[in-house]
Amino acid sequence: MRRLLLKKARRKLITGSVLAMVMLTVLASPALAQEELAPATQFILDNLWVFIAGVLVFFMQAGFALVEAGLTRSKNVANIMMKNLMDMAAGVLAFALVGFAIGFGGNELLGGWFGFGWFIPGIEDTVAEGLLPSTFFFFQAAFAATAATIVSGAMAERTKFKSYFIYSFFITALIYPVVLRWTWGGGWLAQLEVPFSDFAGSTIVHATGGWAALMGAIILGPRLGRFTKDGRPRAIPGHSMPFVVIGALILFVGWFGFNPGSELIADEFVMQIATKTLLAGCAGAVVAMLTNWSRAGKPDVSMAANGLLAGLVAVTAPVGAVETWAAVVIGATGGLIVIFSVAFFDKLKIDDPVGAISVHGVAGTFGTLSISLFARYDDAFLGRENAGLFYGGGLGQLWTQLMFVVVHFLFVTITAGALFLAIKATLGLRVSEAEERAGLDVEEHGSPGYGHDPGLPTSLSTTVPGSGA
Amino acid sequence: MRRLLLKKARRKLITGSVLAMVMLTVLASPALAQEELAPATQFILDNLWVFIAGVLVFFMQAGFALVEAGLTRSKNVANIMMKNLMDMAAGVLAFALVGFAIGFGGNELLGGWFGFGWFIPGIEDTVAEGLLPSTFFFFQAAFAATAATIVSGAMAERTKFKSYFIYSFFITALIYPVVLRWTWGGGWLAQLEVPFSDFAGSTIVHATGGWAALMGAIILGPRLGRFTKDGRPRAIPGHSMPFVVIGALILFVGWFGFNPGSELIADEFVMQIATKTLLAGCAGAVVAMLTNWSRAGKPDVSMAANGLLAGLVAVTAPVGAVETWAAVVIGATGGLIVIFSVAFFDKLKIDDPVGAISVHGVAGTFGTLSISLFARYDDAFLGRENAGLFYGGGLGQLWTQLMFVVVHFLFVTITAGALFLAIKATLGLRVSEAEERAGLDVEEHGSPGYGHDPGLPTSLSTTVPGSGA
Amino acid sequence: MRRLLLKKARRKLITGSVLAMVMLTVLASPALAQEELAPATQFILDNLWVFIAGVLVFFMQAGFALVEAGLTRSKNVANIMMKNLMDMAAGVLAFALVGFAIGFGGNELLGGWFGFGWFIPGIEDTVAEGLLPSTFFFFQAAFAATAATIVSGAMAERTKFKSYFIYSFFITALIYPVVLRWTWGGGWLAQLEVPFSDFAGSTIVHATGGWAALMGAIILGPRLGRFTKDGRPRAIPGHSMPFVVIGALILFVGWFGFNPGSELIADEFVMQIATKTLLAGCAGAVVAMLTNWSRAGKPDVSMAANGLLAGLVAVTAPVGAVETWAAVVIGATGGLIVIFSVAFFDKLKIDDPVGAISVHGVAGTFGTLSISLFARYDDAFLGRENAGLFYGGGLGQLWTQLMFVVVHFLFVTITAGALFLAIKATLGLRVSEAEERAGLDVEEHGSPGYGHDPGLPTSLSTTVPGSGA
Amino acid sequence: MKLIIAFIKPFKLQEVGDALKAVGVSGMSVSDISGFGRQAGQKEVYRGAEYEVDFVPKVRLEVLVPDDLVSPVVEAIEESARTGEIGDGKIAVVSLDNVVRIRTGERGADAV
Amino acid sequence: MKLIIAFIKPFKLQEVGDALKAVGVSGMSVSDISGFGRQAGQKEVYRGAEYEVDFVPKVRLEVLVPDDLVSPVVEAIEESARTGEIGDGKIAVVSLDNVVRIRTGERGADAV
Amino acid sequence: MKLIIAFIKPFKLQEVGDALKAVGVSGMSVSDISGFGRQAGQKEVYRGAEYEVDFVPKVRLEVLVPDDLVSPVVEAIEESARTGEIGDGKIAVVSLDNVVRIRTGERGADAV
Ligand SMILES: Nc1ncnc2c1ncn2[C@@H]1O[C@H](COP(=O)(O)OP(=O)(O)O)[C@@H](O)[C@H]1O
Ligand SMILES: Nc1ncnc2c1ncn2[C@@H]1O[C@H](COP(=O)(O)OP(=O)(O)O)[C@@H](O)[C@H]1O
Ligand SMILES: Nc1ncnc2c1ncn2[C@@H]1O[C@H](COP(=O)(O)OP(=O)(O)O)[C@@H](O)[C@H]1O
Repeated sequence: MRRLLLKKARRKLITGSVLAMVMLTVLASPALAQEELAPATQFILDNLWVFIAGVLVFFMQAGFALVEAGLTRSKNVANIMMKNLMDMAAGVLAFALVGFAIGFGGNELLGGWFGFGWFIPGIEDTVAEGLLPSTFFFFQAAFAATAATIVSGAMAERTKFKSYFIYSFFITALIYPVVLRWTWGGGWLAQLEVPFSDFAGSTIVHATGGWAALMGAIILGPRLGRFTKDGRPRAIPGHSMPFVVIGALILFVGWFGFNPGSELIADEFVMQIATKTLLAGCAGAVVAMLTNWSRAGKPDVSMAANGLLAGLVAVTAPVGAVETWAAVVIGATGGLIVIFSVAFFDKLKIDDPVGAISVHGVAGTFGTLSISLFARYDDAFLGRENAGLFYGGGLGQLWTQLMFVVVHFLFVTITAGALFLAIKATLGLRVSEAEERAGLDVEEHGSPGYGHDPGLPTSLSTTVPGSGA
Repeated sequence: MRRLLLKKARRKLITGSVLAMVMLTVLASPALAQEELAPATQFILDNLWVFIAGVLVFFMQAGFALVEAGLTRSKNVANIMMKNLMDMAAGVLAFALVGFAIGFGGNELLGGWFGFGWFIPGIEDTVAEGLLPSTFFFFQAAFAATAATIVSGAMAERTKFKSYFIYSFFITALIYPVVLRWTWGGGWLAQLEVPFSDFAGSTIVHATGGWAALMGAIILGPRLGRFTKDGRPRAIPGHSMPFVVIGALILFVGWFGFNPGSELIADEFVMQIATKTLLAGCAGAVVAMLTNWSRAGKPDVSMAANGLLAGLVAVTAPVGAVETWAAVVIGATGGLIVIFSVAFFDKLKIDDPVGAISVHGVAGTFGTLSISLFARYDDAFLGRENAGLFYGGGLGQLWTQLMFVVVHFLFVTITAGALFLAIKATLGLRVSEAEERAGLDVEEHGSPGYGHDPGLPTSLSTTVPGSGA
Repeated sequence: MRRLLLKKARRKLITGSVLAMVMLTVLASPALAQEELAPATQFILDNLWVFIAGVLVFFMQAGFALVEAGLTRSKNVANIMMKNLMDMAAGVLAFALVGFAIGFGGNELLGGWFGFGWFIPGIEDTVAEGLLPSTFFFFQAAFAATAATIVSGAMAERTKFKSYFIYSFFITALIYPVVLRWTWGGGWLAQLEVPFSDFAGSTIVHATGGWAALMGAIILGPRLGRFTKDGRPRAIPGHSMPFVVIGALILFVGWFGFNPGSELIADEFVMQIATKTLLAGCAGAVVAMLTNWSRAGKPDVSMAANGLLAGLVAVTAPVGAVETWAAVVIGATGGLIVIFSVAFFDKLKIDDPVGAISVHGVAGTFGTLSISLFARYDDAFLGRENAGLFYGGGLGQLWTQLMFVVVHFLFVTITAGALFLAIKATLGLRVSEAEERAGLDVEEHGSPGYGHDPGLPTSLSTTVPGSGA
Repeated sequence: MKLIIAFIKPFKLQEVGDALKAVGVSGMSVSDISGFGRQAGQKEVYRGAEYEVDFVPKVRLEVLVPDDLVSPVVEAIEESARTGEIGDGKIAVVSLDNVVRIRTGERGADAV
Repeated sequence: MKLIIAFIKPFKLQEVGDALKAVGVSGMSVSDISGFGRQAGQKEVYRGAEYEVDFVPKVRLEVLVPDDLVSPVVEAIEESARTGEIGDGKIAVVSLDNVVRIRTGERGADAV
Repeated sequence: MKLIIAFIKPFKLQEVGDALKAVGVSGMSVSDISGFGRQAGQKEVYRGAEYEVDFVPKVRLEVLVPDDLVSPVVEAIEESARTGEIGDGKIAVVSLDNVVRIRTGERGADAV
């Protein structure tokens, strides 16, 4: 909201100056009569940058797919890959069809608490103040796909593909868009006396995925054998740590579109946001590794990767408002939190194979709250400098941020919970025991994710790593 | 051709205005005497954007390698990786040596139907109207490498490495460049009364690879055991669905360089092209998955990935000319086509392990034709608005597009076919039965793609997924 | 140094022109009173480009991880992944804490031979001539992480994680930064009568990693079984060629940030640097493959990948100064060198599982020297045109480059050697024989990199590639 | 001394293991095999084409037992491995000339 | 009742399987092994260095047969698995005390 | 003719192989198995949770020998495979009715 106003303002300056330039250049060369037709380079640069950032965010889909595949068993590897592929494909279409219009479209319902629209408003426009509809949709679609795909990890190895496919349509068509309208869409949370702040979506994107994942994991129940009869957690190691680490590194790279791109223009703050994102992620990885090391006696690879991601998620909201040193602190705290959060959900017997709830839900919520402590700059949401408690900003921002995360938690858990229960009551949400034991690849998709020549015993039909010729 | 003119035009405005600006700024500060040395920011932005797009297209090499490796057997995994690596390396050198000059160089032969030149013309220039030679070469080289690498998948698991290596040199040195000269090079297809349109290369790039792949697959014949004695197709499942899906996602990301980069300048259309590309790909994936699901009873992972790619290939030609809704329709149709096309080539006993012929040849040709129905905007090839049948553009464009794809099909199948037959007659094209059975990794490259400690039995020499310590 | 001066110069022009433009535009529209607040688009473009280049360089971390994992055994796959992840995370923090300030900070010690500072100087600034501190730090941090991560490959499969973790902190905190201060930091090597040239860091980055890797490999000694009792080398094949090739392709893509980004502004040379980088890499791959083919009888996949990287490393220093044809020659020579270098270190019984010493140390040093032969343009380090021997530049540059690489070799081997010996004397550097035999994944990190269900025998607990349901 | 070899359904392994412990046999050696028999391999579908997998994954058990434990062990395996459906597998009993425990050099019954 | 164990070349498996069917044996259990013997492992080359693979991949067959089928089965395997080149492998025949079909509890010949 | 089956620790394989050569046996067939026995599986930790691996990876040897070589071979394996620590494994000796070398059709002792 403010952000849009702000952009409008800057635009006017730019376009103004262009006009001025033209006036003068006209004199200089008659050939320039229609110079005003050529859009200002800064306008193109803004749009191009946000688009490139969107591409980086879409690349995160590969990162999620790898992390989730690596942390689950090989008999379900094709299924988890398929879920990541299709929740993006279906999610983007759903978001284009109605989601985007609900989130950012004009026609308001229930006094701005809800909206409605059809397809992407103004998608054919080639002139705009600020971002083109196509640029803005592209970037937002990438975010929507991210929110949707977070859930697949927590529900891995036991969810019916058909049911998951339907879920992913609804979350991007309805649930996530309503969150958008309330926030980045300029809705009530943006219109508060002390407006909310969530620069790049710790809560709006990540916690939406994280809390939906929480409901999914609860309603599904744990995987067979995940907890012993006497209730002790029993590890089910993931089948590929290289997938986990490469996936995490891809997500890390994608985050340099996710956060800096959320500046929504190409200006001098983009690079600072990137640096804060970088340092927060690295701090998260180091702290998570050391914490887990001291607790479990050995440095766990997948927890270090979770720590990197938790640091990145935590800094996603405050990155525009805090100083660089604070970003390090926030990222480190994210890395610390994720270790205890994973242990906590284990205790509750909520089976989240990849740690999605802890990384995206818990660390994301923490990051959103951290603004009320560390905010120093105006990130164009806060509307003021020094809003953080540590900078004398008082408690006002803390109340707003608290209300924001609580309302968001309730809205997402209730709607996503209802959605999963509805699917469970109709199509069913979980595969049969036999299917879960055999693996979802063969049962749900027809053939194993690591295929073999059907005419021969396994070992003869493929060169498994190490079996030679 | 037109595109070049167009760019020239825009350039003049820019440079003009810069000069004007300089004139004035000179007064303002004597230090600015040689301001005209500093090139216009828009000029840099245009070049930088096209270069970055080229980087994204080069990244597609990793995507192709993964998709092809995933859809073939592990005993040939190192071989398919090597082919993907070397067809790029050799292809780029071949394209630099003669290909680029043939496609875009000045000296014409046979009245513009052919051209010739040596190395990259003007590669050392640092001043240009529009794109620098280095920028344009970089981008075009990425496209040439794409056309070349498409073929390796269809010829996988049975082609001699040496023979493939030689093929890849010739297609990028001669065959593809001639197609370029006729089209983007401004040749006869661009000079027709009703000129052809192929914005980013559904036919020029993808179908060139696709049809060469068709000839390769036919001349090689199917893999041992691919068809039973009584001629029924027998599936040879690929060894890694995660490779397939991650590869497809990488290609998807690369396409945001492939299509929007083909605008060849940084302007307000880039982002619209990206959005149409996005929606077409997603529609292709969803439709392919649903079609295959309804036909085979289960949603196949690799067919969904093929659908994503088919949607992207289909929209590559029309993306500059059609409206957003039409891009969705075209992408969806691409996804539909690929399912039936794969089944069709199975029936013909043409063994294409990865579906390259269907994805790049068939869907690419469809996409090129779709322009004659859906074209609404001038994509700088059409030279007019509303060229599409549905917009009252008449049949003119349909005839041109038909002639274009037919001539292209004949040229590529004949030249590529001749090339493969020549190699077959001299070096031989296919490995021995024994080698095919043992796998190409050990026989062609000396050691298995999934290596093991030679002193120990397999199982003891490596921790295969799951074998613990 | 010169580079900075140069940039300053260009900047003045730009900012000057902006001011001028403002003066005029003010008259044209009162709304533009604070137009000077809006930074010049070129300034943003420079920073944005260098930041994007930095993102590409960070992506190289995934490439290194894959190449190193692929060339080692699966029982150590989680360990090598973890090392790559953590040397980046710890390295970036160490570089932020002191490294960057040592390399580029103001306060000099020992007459400029050393410097010191705390955290990132000026990181909160949003106005700058040339690059913002945040932009410059982000880009430099990506380079520091690269230098650090090169070492993990050569020390793979036998190094204690804790010891490696500590090493990676010190190299990015102290060793690499001192090299920076002497060179890009404007230190004594930049102030020589005939100043050094290393455009993008063949020596500064790659050889630093390569020579540190050399000391690590020597001090560790070879892996168990790498050499027979009678001293003949015994191959220990890597467990995944697909990892190797995909990793190499990711590095290849990242190099288009590494070299062109080192221009440190967005200008017309960026695209030429990219083209030279492309051709050098491709030439390296082709020549390495053919050389190895003729020597060993078969084209080795991992040597072809090494060749690609050697070509890229070799051209990294001269890319700004040489003509395009020379880049091809230099890349090809790099590919040739790597084959013989790998054989050479085998003879010396220095066990480098991935060829890091040859690719980064040897090819990097060659590339740095090649400048003195082929330099034609002023790359802003040379300070003159035609500095190369072949262009009549005389021997001056050769002496400087020789001194540069010799001093660098001595400094890195001595300091890195001391560091490794200190760690060896205290914590120990190498794991126990039993641990090395069992694999580092379980012993160092607690569970296998390719996990399995603990309750069942391997084969039943996971679908290994090919084992079906 | 006998060697009892059994081919069973993989997911029955844990039950069989428990049953063996119950009759006092703590040790066994397990490997996985591809079984061919009356039970047909399952139909799979890949890229739209159906195909038959000729073999069925099974687990192979080897249990060294003293003579007196043969029938209890055979019965224990029989009961714990039975599902009643085709594909349950086979048990074979082989006589041994001797058994050695490598660690101690014990021979015969003590070796198990 | 006998247990026939054979070590053969992997690519011969299908032929052997057909040959067994031909003599009326429908079932078998197959696993893959590493064979050491007269046949030398192949030379491979990696990163420019040649090396010898000590073992040769082989397939291990186990076939449970009633006594009367022993010689036909042995001959069937012999003929179908023979290439005449070194490395064709071995066949061993073991006497069994008993065989059980788990599903039905059948004993002896009926169990196969 | 006897078949000697041994379950040993994987890293002892090479030593055992050398010991066998020393007593004149050139051939063997090796597979890897999961061993259950007195030796407990190791503790591993994943994502902060400890867990026990029930089995221990072992190697299974099969050696076909003429009767006169039985005791030398058994002793050779015993000595070369022994570490003295729990988990060293077992050796079993099985009588064979017959052995065939597929390549030549040789029977009995000549076949080995
Ligand atoms: N003649 C045989 N020799 C060796 N193993 C056999 C034999 N027959 C069956 N088996 C093993 O027993 C398993 C089950 O046999 P099958 O005939 O499918 O069912 P059932 O034992 O219930 O009749 C097979 O998969 C195979 O592993
Ligand atoms: N003494 C033995 N004990 C067990 N298996 C053996 C023995 N000798 C050979 N084999 C098995 O038979 C296979 C072929 O034996 P080999 O000596 O190479 O050829 P051939 O049987 O034609 O003489 C070996 O790879 C191994 O699996
Ligand atoms: N009763 C048995 N039947 C079959 N194999 C056994 C038996 N007991 C032990 N083994 C094998 O021998 C290995 C070592 O046995 P274990 O009891 O652990 O040590 P030890 O043999 O030193 O007493 C086991 O891992 C298993 O493979």
